[in-house]
Amino acid sequence: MSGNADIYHEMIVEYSRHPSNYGKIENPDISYHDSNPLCGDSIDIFMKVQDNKVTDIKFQGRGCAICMSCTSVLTELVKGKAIDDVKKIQKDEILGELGLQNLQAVRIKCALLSLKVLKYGLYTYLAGKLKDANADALKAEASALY
Amino acid sequence: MSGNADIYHEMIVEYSRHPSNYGKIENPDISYHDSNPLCGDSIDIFMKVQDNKVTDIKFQGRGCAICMSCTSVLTELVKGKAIDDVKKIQKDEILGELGLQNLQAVRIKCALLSLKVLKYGLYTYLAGKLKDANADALKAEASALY
Amino acid sequence: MQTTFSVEHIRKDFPILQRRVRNDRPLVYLDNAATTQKPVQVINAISDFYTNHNSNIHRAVYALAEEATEAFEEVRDKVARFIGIKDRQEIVFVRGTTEAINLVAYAWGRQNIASGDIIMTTEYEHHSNIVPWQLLAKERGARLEYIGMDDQGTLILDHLDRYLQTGRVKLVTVSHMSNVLGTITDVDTIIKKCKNAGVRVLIDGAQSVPHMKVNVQELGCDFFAFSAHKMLGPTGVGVLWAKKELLEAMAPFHGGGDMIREVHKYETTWNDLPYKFEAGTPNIADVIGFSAAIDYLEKIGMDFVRKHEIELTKYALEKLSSIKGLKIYGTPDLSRRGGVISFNFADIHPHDLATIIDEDGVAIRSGHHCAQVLMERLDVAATSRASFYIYNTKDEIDVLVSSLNRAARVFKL
Amino acid sequence: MQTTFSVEHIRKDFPILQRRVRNDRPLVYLDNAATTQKPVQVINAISDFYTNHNSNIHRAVYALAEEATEAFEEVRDKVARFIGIKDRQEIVFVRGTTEAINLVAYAWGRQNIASGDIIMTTEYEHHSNIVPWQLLAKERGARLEYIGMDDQGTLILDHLDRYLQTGRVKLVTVSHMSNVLGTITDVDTIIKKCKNAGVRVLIDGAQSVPHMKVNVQELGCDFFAFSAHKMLGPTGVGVLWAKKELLEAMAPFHGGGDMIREVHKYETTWNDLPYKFEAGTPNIADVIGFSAAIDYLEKIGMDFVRKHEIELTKYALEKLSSIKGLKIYGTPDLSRRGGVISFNFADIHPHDLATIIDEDGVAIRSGHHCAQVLMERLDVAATSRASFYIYNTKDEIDVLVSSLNRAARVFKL
Ligand SMILES: Cc1ncc(COP(=O)(O)O)c(C=O)c1O
Ligand SMILES: Cc1ncc(COP(=O)(O)O)c(C=O)c1O
Repeated sequence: MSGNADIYHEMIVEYSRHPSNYGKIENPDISYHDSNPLCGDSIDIFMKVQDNKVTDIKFQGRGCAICMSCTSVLTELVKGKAIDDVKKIQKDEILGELGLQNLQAVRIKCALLSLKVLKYGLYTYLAGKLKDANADALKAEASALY
Repeated sequence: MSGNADIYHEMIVEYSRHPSNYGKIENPDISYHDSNPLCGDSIDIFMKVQDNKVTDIKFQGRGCAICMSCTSVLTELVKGKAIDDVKKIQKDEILGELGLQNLQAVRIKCALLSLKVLKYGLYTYLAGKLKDANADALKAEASALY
Repeated sequence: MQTTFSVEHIRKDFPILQRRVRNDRPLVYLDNAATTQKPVQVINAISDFYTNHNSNIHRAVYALAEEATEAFEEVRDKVARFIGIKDRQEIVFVRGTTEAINLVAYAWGRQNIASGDIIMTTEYEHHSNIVPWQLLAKERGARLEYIGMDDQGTLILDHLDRYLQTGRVKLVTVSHMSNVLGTITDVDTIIKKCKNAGVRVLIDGAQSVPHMKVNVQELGCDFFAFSAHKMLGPTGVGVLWAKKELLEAMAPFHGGGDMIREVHKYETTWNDLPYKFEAGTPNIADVIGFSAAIDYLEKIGMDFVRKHEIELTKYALEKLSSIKGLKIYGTPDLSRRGGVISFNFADIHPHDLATIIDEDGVAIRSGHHCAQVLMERLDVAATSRASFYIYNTKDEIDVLVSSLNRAARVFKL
Repeated sequence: MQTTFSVEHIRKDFPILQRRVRNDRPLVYLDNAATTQKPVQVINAISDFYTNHNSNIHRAVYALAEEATEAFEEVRDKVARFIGIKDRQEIVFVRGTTEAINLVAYAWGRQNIASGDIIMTTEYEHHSNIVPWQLLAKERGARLEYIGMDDQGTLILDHLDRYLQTGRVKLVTVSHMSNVLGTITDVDTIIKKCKNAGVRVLIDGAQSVPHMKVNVQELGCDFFAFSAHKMLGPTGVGVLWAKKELLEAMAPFHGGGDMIREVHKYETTWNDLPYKFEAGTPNIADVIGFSAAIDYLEKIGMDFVRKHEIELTKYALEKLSSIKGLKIYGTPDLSRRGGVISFNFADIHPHDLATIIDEDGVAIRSGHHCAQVLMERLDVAATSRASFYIYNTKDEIDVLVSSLNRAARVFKL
């Protein structure tokens, strides 16, 4: 039960007004949607994949500043990365980038919704299109996020 | 919340072992069954009616000493009476006869089950066979007993 | 009788209002539409039951069971009186409004809703009064339709008229007061229209019974539901009222102990009302705690409750309207709204707003308030909501306002 | 760890045990199978919640809501641990055993039981584990059949075998311990037989979890249900456990708040487990009170509980057997019975017996104990039942015995 006084620093406020990679990709290779049943935040992520690399990523949705900034940071991290590296992205990278390590429990879901959507999206792609037997680990990871 | 110390006097114990008018009547003019959902006590009352008089009454069933003695007293009261008089029998007559005026709330149902069965039985007979428009009062009385 | 109670006095009965939260700030609790705080009288009633009288009820003859049964059944009488109902057998204890509505959907709905029938609700309902009917409509091949609302949050009853004319509407189910907009529904008119059309009406009173005098008998609806925890009572208790003839004709809902008359291997008969709908050990202690909550409300009087809330709401609407960029939903007509104010503040997401003002000890709700259909209608993802009760003060509204001003600075508005 | 607790010490935690009843007699509470008394730790946990942390849960971000949500969800972990379950998402909070079983009957049963199917239960079930299946069987055109028992109250598993051979059995639902006879059901064998036959098993643990160590994961059943109020916890809380794959495949039961993911006018998606089955405001305070009950039982240890009850039961069986005309039901094998003794005393009706010994402060249950099918099997209208828990003593059994002797004099036996 830590305080939240320092959460809303400049960067977060900025991202909430001007999120990175906001928008839609036509004919994406991967697209996934999820929402947070508790607050109604909802995120769609779209990705283009070429040569096992995420060549483009965009997102759409409605969410709070925490959700928007974390999604922005996530998409920045993902863009241009090899899928194998994208698979490895952990929540601490995103939270750390934004100084949100001590976020209170009830807001952590806002922060991690997009990571969850990303991991489920990747899982669907790998398990479905590529019949990758190891994809299940991603699904488990995604569902364990919160 | 009165005590019950004096309930189980000789008369009640005696009735519980040797109830009055116990048994069945073949081809009764009135017969009715009910049970107490809380304790499982169950009573069937049978009556023969002639010239608007209850010429015979018998009962069968399982119940506690309170139930058995009250039913015994009730059948004794009813036997030979004109239906109009039977309709008027009130709970206090029965309870008074057995010294049960201060019976605790949860046991009152044991005491009054047979009166309830009697009144419903009469109601069914009067409303059904005789199309007696005033029978509804009996039904209301029966359902108000407890 | 002297009917002016001082809020100062009332506050003393609520120990939690002494709490300090976060950075040692005094708690300013403004989420009363979600659940209210409990006076010491209610807390003590529960403790006293467990300390002195605890027993299962209805079936045993020993002293404790007699005391517990008597205390429990007296609450049924009290509830009936409180909402103006004459027949105690029509009062069914459930967990809350949600269970009450589901009970009706299962036990009445599955018998009475057929393929092609229409169930009507409104755009500002709580999910509890939408989802059970979606489930029922799907099972029975029926349709769930909506009475729309205007931009001030008032229902457009023409929609109802139009659907009633189809002759296919079997049930109209509406909340007495919106938990988001505070709109007090014109249930009199709705019930009159439905009665004329021979259509059953369920009123979700979760937000009305706690905040104003309600006489259910006079309303003339068929079903009525509300929750104890929104009116000073414990969690885990709610009430379904329904007309006796309906309850009698309805199939049972849950099967189990207490709701039966005779159980045999292959056939079973049902207990009298209301027990037919109260299977299993009920939430005995909390029903008894609820009794103390009703006593408390009766002591201060529902007229005082309503008057106090109107005063607070008037004050809050004035103060909030003066904040630049703050948009308030619902009608400004105080005679037609309860003590609930939903708003959005510029482009600050309600979650962020709630988190920021929580730092100042202010507890408001943010999100969809279990009313996503309404959010879609308002075309917002979420709103912030402040909701008042008997212990709230104008000072607390001032704290809210200054905290909102701080949020504006954080978000550089 | 020192595992011997003194009952003297335990009794001090239960304020109600100081009560005097009727003619100023000390309370001798022997109706623990109906509901148990509550230690001060549980009473205080509930008071503390309302005094310091009360808030609705899950959806708000302010301090109180965070505290309440955390406290509530921790209980889920604790319950899972207590019954040996690994996945907290499989723990669904309900009102009690009755609601848990009805939930399965509605949400699983209506999807999985078809015309001609057979559901099997036993002759010694509580009505809660009979009536929901009668209702379901009637709705689906299925049959409810019974595993019989021998005169000592042990199930005749041949009956199960015979029905399993038909290939039509879809569910076997049995109580882990009979609330009348105390019989501990051989659930291991039943579950093994059912697993081999591909048949689902529900265990009614209302009488087992409070009185012995139960590891549900090891049992290998599909559904498991129990009530908090029978294990030192508050009324209004129970637990349904089910295998995740089953819960996931099941339709929701109640519709409403908290159980949804997204609600739209004409379509809705469901929340994750376990919330999909927890519609509406749950009984928050009492779930948190239940936590203190589990702590209490863990502190004294379930082995101590079982050992203490075996000792009391042994003593009581000896004493009661020596009373002329007193007939005891159930097995004399202490390893296969819990601390429940049902009996009849000559021709004294159990209600009369309970009333007479209540004068001496002794609280036992009389009646059908919500087991009328068993009463028919035993060919009695009712029985008397004494049932023990951690705070009962041999002295109390002596009071029971001398009170029974007084009853014999009253009835001139
Ligand atoms: C074996 C058994 N099953 C089910 C129940 C019902 O439990 P509850 O009344 O808490 O729903 C009980 C207790 O009454 C019981 O003993
Ligand atoms: C209008 C309305 N209906 C129904 C409910 C559901 O009540 P509960 O959660 O107590 O079942 C609520 C409160 O959450 C409400 O405000």
